[in-house]
Amino acid sequence: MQEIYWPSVFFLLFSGISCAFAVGVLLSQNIVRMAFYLVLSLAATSGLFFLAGADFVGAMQLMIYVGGTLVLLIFGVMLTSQERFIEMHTWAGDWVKAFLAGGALLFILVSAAFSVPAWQSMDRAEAEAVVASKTVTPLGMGLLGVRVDKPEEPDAARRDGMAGYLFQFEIVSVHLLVVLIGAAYLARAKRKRDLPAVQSDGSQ
Amino acid sequence: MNLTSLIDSLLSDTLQTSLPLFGTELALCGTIVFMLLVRVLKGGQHVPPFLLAMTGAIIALWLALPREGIEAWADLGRQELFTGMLVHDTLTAYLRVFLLSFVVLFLVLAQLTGLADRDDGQDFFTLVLGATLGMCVMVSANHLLTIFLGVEMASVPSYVLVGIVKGRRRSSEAALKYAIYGAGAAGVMLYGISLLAGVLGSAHLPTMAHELAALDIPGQLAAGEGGSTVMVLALGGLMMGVGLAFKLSAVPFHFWCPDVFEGAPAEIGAFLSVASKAAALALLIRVGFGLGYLPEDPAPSLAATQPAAAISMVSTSQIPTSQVAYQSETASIDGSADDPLSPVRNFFVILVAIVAIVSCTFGNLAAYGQTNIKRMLAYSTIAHAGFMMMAVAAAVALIGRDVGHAETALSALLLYLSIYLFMNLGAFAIIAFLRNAMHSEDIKDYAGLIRSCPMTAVMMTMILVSLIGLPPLAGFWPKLRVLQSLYEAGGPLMITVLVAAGMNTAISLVYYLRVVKVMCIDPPSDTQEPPTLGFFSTAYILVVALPVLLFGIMPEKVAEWADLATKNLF
Amino acid sequence: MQNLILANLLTEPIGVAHYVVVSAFMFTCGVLCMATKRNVLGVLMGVELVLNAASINLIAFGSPFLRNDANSLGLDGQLMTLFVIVLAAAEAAVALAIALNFYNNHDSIDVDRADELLG
Amino acid sequence: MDPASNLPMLLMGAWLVPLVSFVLILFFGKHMGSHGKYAGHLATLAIVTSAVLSFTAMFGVWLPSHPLPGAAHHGEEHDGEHAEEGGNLHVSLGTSTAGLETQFTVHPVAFLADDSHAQDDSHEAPNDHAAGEAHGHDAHANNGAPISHSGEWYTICKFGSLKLTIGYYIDSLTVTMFCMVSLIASCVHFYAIGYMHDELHDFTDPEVTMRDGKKLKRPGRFYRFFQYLSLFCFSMFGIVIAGNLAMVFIFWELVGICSYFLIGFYIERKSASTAANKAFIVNRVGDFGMLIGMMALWSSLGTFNFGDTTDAEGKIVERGMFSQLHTEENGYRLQPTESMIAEEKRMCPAHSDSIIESSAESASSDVHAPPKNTAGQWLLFIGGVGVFCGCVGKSAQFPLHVWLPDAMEGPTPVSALVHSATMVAAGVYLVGRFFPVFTPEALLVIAYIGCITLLIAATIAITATDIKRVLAYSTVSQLGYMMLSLGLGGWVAGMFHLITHAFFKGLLFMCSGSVIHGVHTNDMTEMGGLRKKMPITAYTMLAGCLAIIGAGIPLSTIGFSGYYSKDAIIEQAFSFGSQNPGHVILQWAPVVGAFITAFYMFRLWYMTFAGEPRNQHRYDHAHESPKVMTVPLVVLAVFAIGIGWTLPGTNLKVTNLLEQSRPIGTLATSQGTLLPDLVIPDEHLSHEWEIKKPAGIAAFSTAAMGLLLATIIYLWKKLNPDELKQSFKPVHGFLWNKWWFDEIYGALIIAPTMLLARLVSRFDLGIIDAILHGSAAVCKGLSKVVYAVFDRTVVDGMVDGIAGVTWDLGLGLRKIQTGSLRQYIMFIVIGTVVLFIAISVVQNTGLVGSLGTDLTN
Repeated sequence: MQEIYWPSVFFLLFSGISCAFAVGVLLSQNIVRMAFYLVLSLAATSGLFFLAGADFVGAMQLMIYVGGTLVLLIFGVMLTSQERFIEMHTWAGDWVKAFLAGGALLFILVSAAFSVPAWQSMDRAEAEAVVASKTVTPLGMGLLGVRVDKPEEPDAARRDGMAGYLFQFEIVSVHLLVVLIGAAYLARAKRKRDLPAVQSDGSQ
Repeated sequence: MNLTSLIDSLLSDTLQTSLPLFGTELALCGTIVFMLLVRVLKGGQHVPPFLLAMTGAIIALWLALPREGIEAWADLGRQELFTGMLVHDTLTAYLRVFLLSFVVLFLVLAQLTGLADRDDGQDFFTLVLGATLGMCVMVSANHLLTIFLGVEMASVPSYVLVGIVKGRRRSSEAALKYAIYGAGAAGVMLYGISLLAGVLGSAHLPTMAHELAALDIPGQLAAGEGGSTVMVLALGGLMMGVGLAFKLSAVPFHFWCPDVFEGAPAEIGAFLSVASKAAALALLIRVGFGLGYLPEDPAPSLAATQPAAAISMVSTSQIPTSQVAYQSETASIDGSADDPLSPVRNFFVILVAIVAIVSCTFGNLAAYGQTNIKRMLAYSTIAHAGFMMMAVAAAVALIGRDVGHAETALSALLLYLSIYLFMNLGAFAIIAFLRNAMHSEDIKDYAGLIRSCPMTAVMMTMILVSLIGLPPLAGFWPKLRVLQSLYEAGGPLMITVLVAAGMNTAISLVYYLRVVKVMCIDPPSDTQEPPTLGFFSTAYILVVALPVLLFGIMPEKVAEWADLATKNLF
Repeated sequence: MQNLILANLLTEPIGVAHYVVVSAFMFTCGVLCMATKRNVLGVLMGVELVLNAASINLIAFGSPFLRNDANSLGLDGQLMTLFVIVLAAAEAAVALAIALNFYNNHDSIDVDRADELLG
Repeated sequence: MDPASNLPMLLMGAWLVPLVSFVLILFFGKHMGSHGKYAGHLATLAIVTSAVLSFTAMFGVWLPSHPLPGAAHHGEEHDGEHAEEGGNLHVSLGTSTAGLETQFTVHPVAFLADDSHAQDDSHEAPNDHAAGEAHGHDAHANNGAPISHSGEWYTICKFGSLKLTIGYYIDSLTVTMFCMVSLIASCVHFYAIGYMHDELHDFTDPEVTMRDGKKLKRPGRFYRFFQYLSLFCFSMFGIVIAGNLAMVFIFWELVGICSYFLIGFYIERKSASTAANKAFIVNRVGDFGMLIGMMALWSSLGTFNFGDTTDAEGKIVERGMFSQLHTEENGYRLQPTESMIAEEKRMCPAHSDSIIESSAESASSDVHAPPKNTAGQWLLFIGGVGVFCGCVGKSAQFPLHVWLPDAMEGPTPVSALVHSATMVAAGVYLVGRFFPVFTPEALLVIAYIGCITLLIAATIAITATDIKRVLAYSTVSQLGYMMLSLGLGGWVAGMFHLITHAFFKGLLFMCSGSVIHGVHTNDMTEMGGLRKKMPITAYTMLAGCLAIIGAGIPLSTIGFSGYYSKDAIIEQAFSFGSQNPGHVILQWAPVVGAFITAFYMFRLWYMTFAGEPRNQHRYDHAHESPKVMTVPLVVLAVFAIGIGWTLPGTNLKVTNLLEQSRPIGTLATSQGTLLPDLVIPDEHLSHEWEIKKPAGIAAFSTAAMGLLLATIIYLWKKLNPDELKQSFKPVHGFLWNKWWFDEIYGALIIAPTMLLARLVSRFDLGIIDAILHGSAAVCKGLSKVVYAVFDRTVVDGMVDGIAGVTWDLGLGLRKIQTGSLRQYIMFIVIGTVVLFIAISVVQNTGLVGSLGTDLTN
């Protein structure tokens, strides 16, 4: 018996938690519980990110996803949390159809996961030799458009393809602006006068 | 290469290459921000938002127009912007002009129908411009993340636009369906993108094409091994295709389309059916050619000096056929016989061709029994998207052996899009004006329209006949050219597509003509007041619909632009 | 050649494939969530799971701890994940606003009530 | 001990003892105690004697004189055993290993099997096998004849060259089958003594109402039941020991007759007599095909014998079917004989010279050249498929599976026997025995029939509520598995499944009998919670269920018996699928089947034993069965769990035993002649880790999912089955009515026959008059018709019709757009999956390649 390789154990732990709570989200009928499970699942996912050496992204995951997106969702839950919406029963036939389709999908995806040779595990010695490097600086530079890992790339064709993310970084801010204006517009309480066509339709 | 040189190259790339070619998008961004600022400023409420948005759109359009005349497109070449995130070539340039012309017309329509009143105008125009920005990103995407970003940027504001009439039940239902379906499709697409990037180790399309070529898929397939990696690639490509198919509303990912079109205001229907479709098709082209074609090293100087092979009927080119033959011969010689990317192309072509056939047929058949005109047009949109996808399939099938013919196929597609713009915008504009006048969108309420608004009825008839694709109206030419490209592509699959396309033209006759019959033959109902349209409305309809007739009689101009836009694309 | 997978997982490093399995599982859960939940917010949670699954993939493909071959996605993976997180947040915000709008109009957040548009 | 003389004696004893018992009971049955009470004991004694003799033959003669091959790979981890096997190989092989390796690499068919395999570890599969061969180290990778003892006891008649004899052909398969049949039959006999005790006095049949409204009362028929059972066992043994095809056919019919008697045991019940008739008639349909096949083979081979006939000095005087078709010169490959080619020569003489030449060439020097004589291949194909037709009938394969579920009308011990050890096993056994004669194309037919059967029957079992009917369809489905496996070249896997299935299915039936005995109903909807009332039945049945779903630890060697055999089948399917991408459905059908099997078996168990009682009255009166019934259950449960295991300390296990009798010339990968793309892979290739791993995982995960789904629905009650029934109403109706098979046969065969009969009778009556009157009317009508029909209907109708069809189609398509958002989302998933599967199929079948040339030419 070989010595236990701790990162793998942690992987099992985190992936187990995130998968288990993902199933929890899926199977639970209670919206409040679902939100809670989702928080735990996403948080465990950030653990997976840390394990893969993506510490900054892991932190972002915790902050934006778990902190931000979920607060938003929970906010929504609270806004609509009347007794009758807490639990909604899904018709059994839908479950079965969903599980059949989902099972097929899962099967295809899992077999895909195992079918690329490059995706198999490294040797233990090889894996232990990998040195953790700081990711924040390269990430920050990458967002500014400078890929500091670019000179290290031996393959010239690949080096050309290493793009900086300045464009996305800038354009996404405009996108967020537009999206927030849109969301604010919809969420604004004031009801608008309807278009003429609406009157015929509004009677329904 | 050290850090300093990296930064230097970034600066020069950004300031000297990227930003000048990125003017249109910058203008859009600027307008969005400026509109927000104006609203915040004191007294800004009194500035009509329409003016701001219109000004911004016109500036953007002006920036998109070729400065040195349209012929300059021929030497535009291909340039990567922002270190490879975007690509700028004639396709980008053409589609930008296309999108922004549409947006200008669309803004006028929205103002005329009163969809954007003074209070909500700010939000509405911001959303429209934001979605347009996303579409501009889509047409020039060169990186998987840009693709996803573009799709999101175009979709998310559209979700809100669909539900722009807040108090309406159907509108909110449509928005919900669109948003959820879109989110699901985007999720699947992102997963596919992650798989592709994971297998190929890059997200930059040309690099991915290099990696694909290095994988030697034909060899692997021939040896019967390594098929598993290929299958993962196929899976990734397929899942990414789901996102594209959602944007294109291709069957079987079209479900949102009829519901959304019916629930949303007609103006938004025009926006989704024209601009969104065009951007999605451009993205499809980007993906298909980005991954399925690896341009030979700087060789194409010979081809660059020669006029592209073009189709005699619509094009202005006078090159003798022998020259075409010569060109195709050279192309087939240097377009190496066992191209490592041919399996990628085959996969793409088969997938697109099948989906195109199904979409086209399904759309046309399902349109039969519709009672709501917007819903009927939604199915018509699905069918037309299928037809346009056929052109993409033909182009990708052709690229392997003959660049010139592939460019012709693409030019057919661009022509289709341009003419489709006028047809669909016109149709939806008429629907919107009639809705304001008679408060109904049911086909049966259009009875007797020929008597109450003869001009509108005639224009609508013209548009519908053009949508069928009957000569001498404009809709005929692009269909003809698509069929021609399919024929040139040859092979059993393409011929099947050709037959399906031809049959669909016949099928579609019925439901379009039914509307015409209701308008022109059926007696008006007693309960319905005869509608009257204002001067501006009628004028707008005329402006939008007359090109359908004009381009039908004289298709050369648009066809020429489309040819120019695709010339030397590769 | 090992036949006891569990023992391997404890003593051998995990690879990209394991991450992909986790993400595939989460993806399926998310999609099924979207397809079965009647509560709009539940559907949105499904969307979050799906996007999260893709993030896991991207991180795994770029991680030096899981693969060190030339084909690694490298920093691109992390950078893309960052944008995915941001875009997911934006999408969630809009979808939530639309859901609230739906709620205002229908007095319900049951997606099965969204059945007026059909045919 | 001399196996050549002892084995036939012992097995003949085992075979004839039931006959003696039958004759005794036939004549003296009535007088053996009241209502023939001791007849049961006599029959049981007889069958136990058979069992003792069989086991003596196995452990006393066969195993000591024919050492087993080194542990084969079934269910074993490949790597760990490898070195040991290698060593084993070098020791036990007299010839040089190097020679074998070169032979292996040059052999064309083996080369075709797996390139890398041949080069990298060339001393794996075939040589392991070679090690197992006790004699006949042939010059090729293909195996020679297995150890067998054949001979003739008695010649019934002789018409010219047509000789009908009572002979024997004994190999390890025969001995194993003897042990299996006798053991299960013994258990069934014991059990039947308890189960049939109602028949020991005057019996009131609750299901038969006389004309006067009273229930039928008749004397008990205890002795007669055992009389039939004995005959049944005798016939079954006869099939197994038979040394030639004609003898098989005789006992084949005898089994059919016995089943007729046994199924129709309650002959007064209409359903029982109908079922018996149905079984008999359907079997005749299959037997007709079998006769054709037999004739085709006999006319070209001139013999019915399986094995070679030798004279006193051991010289071959007449060659049997197997060695004629697999000659040593051909490297034991299947090839049509000269006589078959001669047939072709007679048909088209111009064509045949070259054929003779080429075949002579291929026989002498060039083994690489594929045989070109297609007529011979066709003859073989027809012969094989014909014989298989008989097996289709007997083993209840699609489309002749309709009789088996109705055969439930017989008493439960009969069902147990019919469904596990005898009748249905006979068909599979014959396919296995006759395996060397099937061409790859015939095997493909077998595989597809098995595949269809497996899926159809499994789906029907999902909705059945009669406990025995569920098991009956399960049997049909499992037989499909066996046929599929055999058709894919998995000979050992298929026969192994036959053995394991016999044990656990016998167990399951007897358990269901015990339940029925306890609660007096077949209807599962009236059961529930019986676990507390009848624990032994419940837990033995649980063992049976776990065995049938193939419960085990994936990729290990620990599991219930079904785990080994089902996994072996799925591995073979994967191995086949990897080489024949065009037949990918054959690869996945057993996996899907595993899912459904797990679901319906545990549905059955949960509905019967778990949860709350659904019918309190029945529950209160339920009781555990007497010891005479439960002890056989326990015995069978032990076997159901452990029959797949290796006997500790030895390499004795069923697969090794079966490997010993692997049919001649079936080891190496073979390739179709009529369908050149068809490759039947070598069975040993399926134990490669690359195939074993995905197959094992797929088998386990699908079975686990099925189990889970059943648990969710029927144990945890998270999903309401009634809601499901409602949502899937059309599907449920379809399955509930058994795919409308009976109705289809009614409409397609029975109704036309009746109609024809009626027409014929009418023809007699007034045909002449009708002709006269008719022609006048026709003349008058013609003018009208031309106008009305042609102008109105044809011309207008064509136009309207086409438009109408498109219109209707359009309206129909609208229905897809249901407006349900969740369904739209579901379509994303389904669309993705379906498109992916479509693309994979296209890619695998090489369609992409062909299109590619078209696209880029």
